[in-house]
Amino acid sequence: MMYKVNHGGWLVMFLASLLLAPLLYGIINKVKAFFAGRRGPRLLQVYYDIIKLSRKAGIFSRTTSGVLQLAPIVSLVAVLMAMLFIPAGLFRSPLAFAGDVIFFCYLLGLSRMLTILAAMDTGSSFAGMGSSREAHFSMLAEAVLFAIIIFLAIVARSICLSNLLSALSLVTPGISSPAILLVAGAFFVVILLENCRLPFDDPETHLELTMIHEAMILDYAGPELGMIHYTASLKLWSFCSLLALLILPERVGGTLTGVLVYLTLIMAFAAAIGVVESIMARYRFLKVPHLVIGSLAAVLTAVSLLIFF
Amino acid sequence: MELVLIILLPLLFAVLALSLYRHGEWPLRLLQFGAICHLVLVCRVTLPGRVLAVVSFRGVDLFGLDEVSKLLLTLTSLLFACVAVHSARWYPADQRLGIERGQGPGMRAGLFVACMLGLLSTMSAVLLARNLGVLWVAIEATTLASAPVIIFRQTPRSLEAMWKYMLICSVGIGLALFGTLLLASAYTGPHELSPGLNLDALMAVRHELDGAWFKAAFIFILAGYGTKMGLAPFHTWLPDAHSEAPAPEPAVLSGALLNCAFLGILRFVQLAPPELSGFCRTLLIALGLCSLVVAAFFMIRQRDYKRMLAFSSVEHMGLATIILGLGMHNLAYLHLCGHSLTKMMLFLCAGNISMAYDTRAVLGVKGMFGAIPRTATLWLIGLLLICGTPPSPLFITELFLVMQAPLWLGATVLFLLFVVFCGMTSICLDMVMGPSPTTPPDEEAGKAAESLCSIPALAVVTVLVMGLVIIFFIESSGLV
Amino acid sequence: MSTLPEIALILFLFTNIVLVSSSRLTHCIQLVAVQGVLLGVIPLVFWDWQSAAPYGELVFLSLTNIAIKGIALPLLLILAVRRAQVRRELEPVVGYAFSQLFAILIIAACFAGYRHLVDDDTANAALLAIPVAAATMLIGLFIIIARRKAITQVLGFLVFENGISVFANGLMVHHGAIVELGILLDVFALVFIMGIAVFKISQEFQHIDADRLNALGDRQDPENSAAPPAYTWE
Amino acid sequence: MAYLFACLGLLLVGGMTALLLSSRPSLAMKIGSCSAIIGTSALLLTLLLLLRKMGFAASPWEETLLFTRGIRFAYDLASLLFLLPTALLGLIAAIHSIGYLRDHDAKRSGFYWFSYNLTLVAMLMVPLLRSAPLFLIMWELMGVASFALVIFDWGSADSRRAGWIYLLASHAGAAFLILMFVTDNRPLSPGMCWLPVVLGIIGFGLKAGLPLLHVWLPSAHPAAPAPVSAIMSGAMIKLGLYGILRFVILPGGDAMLQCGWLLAILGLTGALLGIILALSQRNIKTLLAYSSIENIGIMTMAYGLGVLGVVYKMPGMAMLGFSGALLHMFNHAALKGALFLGAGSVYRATGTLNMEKLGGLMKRMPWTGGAFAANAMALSGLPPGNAFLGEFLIYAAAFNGVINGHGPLRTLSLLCIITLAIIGGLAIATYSKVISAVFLGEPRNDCARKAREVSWTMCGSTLALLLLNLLLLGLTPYIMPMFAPLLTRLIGGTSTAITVTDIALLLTMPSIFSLLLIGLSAAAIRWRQWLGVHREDAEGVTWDCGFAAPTARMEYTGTAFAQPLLDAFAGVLGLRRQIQRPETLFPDAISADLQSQDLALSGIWRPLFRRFSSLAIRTHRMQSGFLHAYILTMVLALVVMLVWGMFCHRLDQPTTAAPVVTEEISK
Repeated sequence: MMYKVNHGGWLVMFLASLLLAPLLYGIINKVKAFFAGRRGPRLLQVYYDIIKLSRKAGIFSRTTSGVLQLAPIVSLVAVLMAMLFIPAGLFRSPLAFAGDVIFFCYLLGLSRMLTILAAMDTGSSFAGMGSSREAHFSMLAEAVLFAIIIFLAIVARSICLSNLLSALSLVTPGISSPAILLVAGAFFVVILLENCRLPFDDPETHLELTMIHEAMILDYAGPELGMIHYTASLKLWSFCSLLALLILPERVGGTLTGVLVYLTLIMAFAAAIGVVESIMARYRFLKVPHLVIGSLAAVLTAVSLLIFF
Repeated sequence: MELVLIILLPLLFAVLALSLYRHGEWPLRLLQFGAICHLVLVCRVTLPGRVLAVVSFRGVDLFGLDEVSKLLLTLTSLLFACVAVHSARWYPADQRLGIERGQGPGMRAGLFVACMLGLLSTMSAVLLARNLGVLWVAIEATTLASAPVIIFRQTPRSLEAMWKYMLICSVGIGLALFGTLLLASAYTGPHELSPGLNLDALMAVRHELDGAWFKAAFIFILAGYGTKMGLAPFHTWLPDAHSEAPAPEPAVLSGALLNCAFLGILRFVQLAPPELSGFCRTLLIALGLCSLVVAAFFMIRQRDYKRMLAFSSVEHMGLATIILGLGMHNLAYLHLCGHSLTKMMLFLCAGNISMAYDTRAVLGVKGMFGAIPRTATLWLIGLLLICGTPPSPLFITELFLVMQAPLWLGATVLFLLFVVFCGMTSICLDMVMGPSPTTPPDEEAGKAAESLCSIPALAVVTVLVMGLVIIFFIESSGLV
Repeated sequence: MSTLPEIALILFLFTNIVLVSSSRLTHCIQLVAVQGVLLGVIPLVFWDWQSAAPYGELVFLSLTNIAIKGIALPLLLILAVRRAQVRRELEPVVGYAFSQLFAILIIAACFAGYRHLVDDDTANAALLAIPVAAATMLIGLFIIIARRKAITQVLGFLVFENGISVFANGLMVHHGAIVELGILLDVFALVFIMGIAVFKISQEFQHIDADRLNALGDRQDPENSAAPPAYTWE
Repeated sequence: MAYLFACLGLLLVGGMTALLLSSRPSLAMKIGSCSAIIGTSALLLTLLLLLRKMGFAASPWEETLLFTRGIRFAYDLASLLFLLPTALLGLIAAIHSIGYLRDHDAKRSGFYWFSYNLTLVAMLMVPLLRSAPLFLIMWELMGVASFALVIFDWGSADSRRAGWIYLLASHAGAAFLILMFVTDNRPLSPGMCWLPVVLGIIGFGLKAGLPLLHVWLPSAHPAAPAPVSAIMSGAMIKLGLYGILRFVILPGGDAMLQCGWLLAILGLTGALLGIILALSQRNIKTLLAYSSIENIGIMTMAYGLGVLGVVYKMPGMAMLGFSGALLHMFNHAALKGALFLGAGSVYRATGTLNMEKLGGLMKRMPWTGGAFAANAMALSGLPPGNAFLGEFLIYAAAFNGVINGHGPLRTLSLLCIITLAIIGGLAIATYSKVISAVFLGEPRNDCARKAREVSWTMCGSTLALLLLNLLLLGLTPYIMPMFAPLLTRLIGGTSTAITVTDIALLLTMPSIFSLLLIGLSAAAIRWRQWLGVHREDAEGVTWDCGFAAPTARMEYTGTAFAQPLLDAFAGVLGLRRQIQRPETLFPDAISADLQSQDLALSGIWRPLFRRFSSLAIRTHRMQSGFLHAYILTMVLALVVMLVWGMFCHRLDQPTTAAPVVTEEISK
């Protein structure tokens, strides 16, 4: 039932994920370009951006107090710490403890709150608009996330992230597979919402009125902007890896095959996000709560399926 | 003989005050001197050791002391002493302001003092009476003594108040007389042994009293003395009389006179034969509840703060009757003491406020903290005490009332007390707080009102000390 | 039924009925005076002179009774009426005919109630006093309620008091001369002060209609209910 | 125990002398403040000593009774725990109010210190009294003393209404408690065993601020001076929960199932309602008051889970629930106290509490702003703050219910988890709204522009509380075992699978990681500053997408920030919009405003009171002024009594009637 305990393997995978995280954005942009019939930016474009930005000096607005400089750093540290608990590469994370899933979710909440505060500090109306929408949608996303955790907790009878994910896979006997599909689908919706992907928020738009996440980081420049992009990619990577671990059983052949399958699955999810973005247009802001509450309903049905059958 | 002296001394001073009609300040000094002499006499008489023989004349034993009358007598004379000292300083200030405001100087000092001292002597007669007939005569005399003071300033409203007071009280007390006579004829034993209204004799023979006659007598007594005490269906004179009378008079009326009427009913409850005690209980509780309901409903959005205090007296008399109905005599006496002192303080404060703001309407008085801070704090503290917040003994009596009463009665009493609390606090807070006063009291009247705060402050301190002492002895005392 | 006490009681009852129906004020006052005298006579009539009990006290009391209730009070009332320049005419709230009917009803009810309560049929005169007293009291109260003038209310109160004392005298319930004297003095003082009050009211109001004396009260008459409530809750 | 009374005595004496010297304000201020500070600090010391003696002792539940002249004082671990926040906040608020009072209404400091000390003494006595009459007396004395503080600035009309509603609520609460004590010591039919529980919950709920009973809280706290509302929010409403713990949960009885369910559901709705209404507020202190209601809701839910854990024989859940509630109580006391003191400093610096008029205070008041922001983030339950540890335990209790529970308990715990998640999200929105509207961005009004940092006593106290929160974050795993005797007593003392040490272990990891988080981010910030020095960062104007000069009016105000969420919960809030649409091409003034109202107050209580008073006015006609009518009513009443007395009443046998109590107990 438990993931293999291989701290060395886990450390390697953790460092690998730090390195490979920006690659996901490259894959997404490449897939979108392929659908649009153009060649699109290079796969490693995000790496070049981050390296270039980290060499520049920062420019800060006069209206801001210290919060604008402080927020990107602390949210980066928060996301990094959150990733410590993810059982990367099907290895049990050495730092796992009972209740670390709650800690994980609230760390993401911390990074979100800091970005909101920094956005409001700039005093520009676009940043205010973005942060108020972010607060509204993330509150709904949090509810769905916790519903999913309840589902996993009932199966795994524990609230440690490593045990939760290992107890379940698409083919585990005794649990009706539609329930797992529902949970996975709802989790995919949460990924799209949390990482500001298309149906909920359009990262590449130039119209500030429609942005959420981009509007919040309008005022950053230099190393801060680089850190924010890196934090965003880390968040995307950790959510995709969670989804992958959710689907994969705790043992996939040997350790090496397990790691390879895990990484390809994450890349596949990035491609899937790219496909979804090229097919769908952005939802109107009033429609977004309906979809999220729909996914909450889906998870609750999955839970009731689990409990009563 | 001292008992007779207690009654005659105030009368003597009253006559003296009448004769000094013309000489301005003398009557007021007489009033103070008489009150203090009365207090000294009473203290001498009610010393724990002394046992006094019953004064009787031609078969009718007139005056005597027992536990209840000792307590109520000390309370009444203490209260009257406070009011006397207060009105000695209140009267000249009121006269000066009355002339300034064109309302006339009010009743002459001599007559005012005579009536007050007459009231004192008649009240002590009531408390000392050992014969139901003498009790009735004394209570009737209190009405006579207190009626003229109501028309202190001959305004149309005070005349009307006095007329109603006179008529309703006299009709009520007439019913009480009929009840007393019914009781006298309820004795069916041999003629020569007939108790003839003497209390001790009646107590001895109360088992042979005829049931039907006693029930009729008790009902008439309840109606009669209930009128004088302000129980619900018979309370209609109380708000008018107390709101129109000048400041010291309702303080004495509410403080002491209602207790005397309560004593009338108490005498009859003590006489009740055992099989009728259930009957008496239900009647007492019914009337008490009725007056609580009336007080609660009339307290909401009351326009005149003196009427508010009058209805609060109705409410507390109702509570005392319920406590008596539940059989807890000691608690009822404690309730009366607490209520009298606090109500006296509140009426004196109301007098000061009406002197400062020259109006009795609640809406006319605003921002008292700014204009007359000391009276305002006393007014607020007095109100909280009268509504039964802890440091006051009234909280303890209400608490034990609810603890002893059946659940439904406890719940309704608490609800009604809450309604009263809402009404009173909303009125009081309206007066005490709020922006700068709408009709700013002229500086001079405000200062006069502030200077008269000493007696109410003393009363508040005594009530608080009484409450604290009771809290300390709550466990060991027999109350629980 | 022909013994002297019954006659006195019946006469007493009769004065009540006439009082209710009379329309002139002075006539009413004279009737109350007659009632006072009768009240004084009743104990003398009820006392069986044969027994050797000391009757000095009794005679003294009935004489003072007659003096106060028969003579002093009516004179005082007539003085008050003349000083208050009140019109002789009584405007009753309840019509004369109806008040007579009501008085008879009261008397009937009292006798029926008495018969129901006390079922011994010794028809001695003493027990007759109870229904007469009850009837007089109720008629007294009726006069207070049904008449407009303040003076008639004082009269009603006097009749009410007479009813009570006829009960005491009728049942020969003696509870000490001091007490009876006290009661008499109290009633006298009360009516005396009421007379002064009526005089003061007539000076102040130029009328003595009790029902127009209704300024005091709690009713929030609708037209000024627009006045803001005691606390501005909103 | 003797020290306890020495401190209380000192407080009382200090208060009295301050009142007597109120004619000389400066002297009264000195005496009052130092008596309060010395009294509370000495009290804090004695409490810590007592706790150390009683808390860690392995011995089970310990209770010492002390007889003083007919009054029975009894203290045990539960009362000591609930004394701590009062003493702590009393000390810090006293320091804060020195600065708060000095420059403004200093002339009435005598009255202030008297009622301040009296409130503290009453709050400290309540947990020590156990017998019904004395407890009730101290309970209402506490209400009255704090009422005197609520109407401290008696000038404004809304402080009058706030004072009135507050007084009514405390009086009604006492009435329900009297009924509770009455039904307690009276043999009840088995069907009615839930009555004392419900009465107790209503009575104590009125003081704690459970839903529908919270109506007085949002108006009373802003009206009171800031240090007082800090004590009221931090410690006084907790005494409501103490009452529930002491008089409803500890005695047990067979109505515990209903009690558990009632507490859980009330807590749930209270928390949700509280945070939604907090989001819609415009005044800082009202927002903080509603957030107190939310936190009280969370604690009541935790108590509910604990009780259900005991009833359904799940010691794990029970232990987690109760310890979560207690821990959350401590954290909330420290955090909410700091926030209210911060709001007080803002009020003294700018003169207004309306968030729409403030902004940009972080640059002008760095210390107060920094402390307020840190405390607010901690209170929203995010990791580096200590409130996260309390919520962590409550989550664990709920998850325990989901995993091990079955049937209705499982659905309830599921509902609890989802609600807690939503509340977490809303809390983030609320507190970011407060911080951004007050401290960040451009000052929207010249009173905010001219704000200066307040005196050291005021911002020092908020910083002290921030330090305490960090301390609590680190030391919680070591303090937890102190609750051991109380928790074992609550669980029913059975040999539990999960002991307090397990909970301490459960908490070590999150607290270590939180400290690690703080350390790492501090290091990162240091590195970024070092980096910035070498590359001389430049300054510019906020990116304005091309419009000429960005002004403060273009900023997102607090209401605008909360508008999407408020629309989502419009039903609960009873929103009223005033939108002034532009009619002409070049409109002179357009505005859009969003007003929310507390539906419990305006929807239920106010119509109820209005209808009752109109009914009362109708009965006023009875006192019509007609003498004839009065006498007629008297005669009718007499006749009714006679008919009942003579005809309907049957002579009851002497045995049934209670013996006539006529013997004279000498007074």
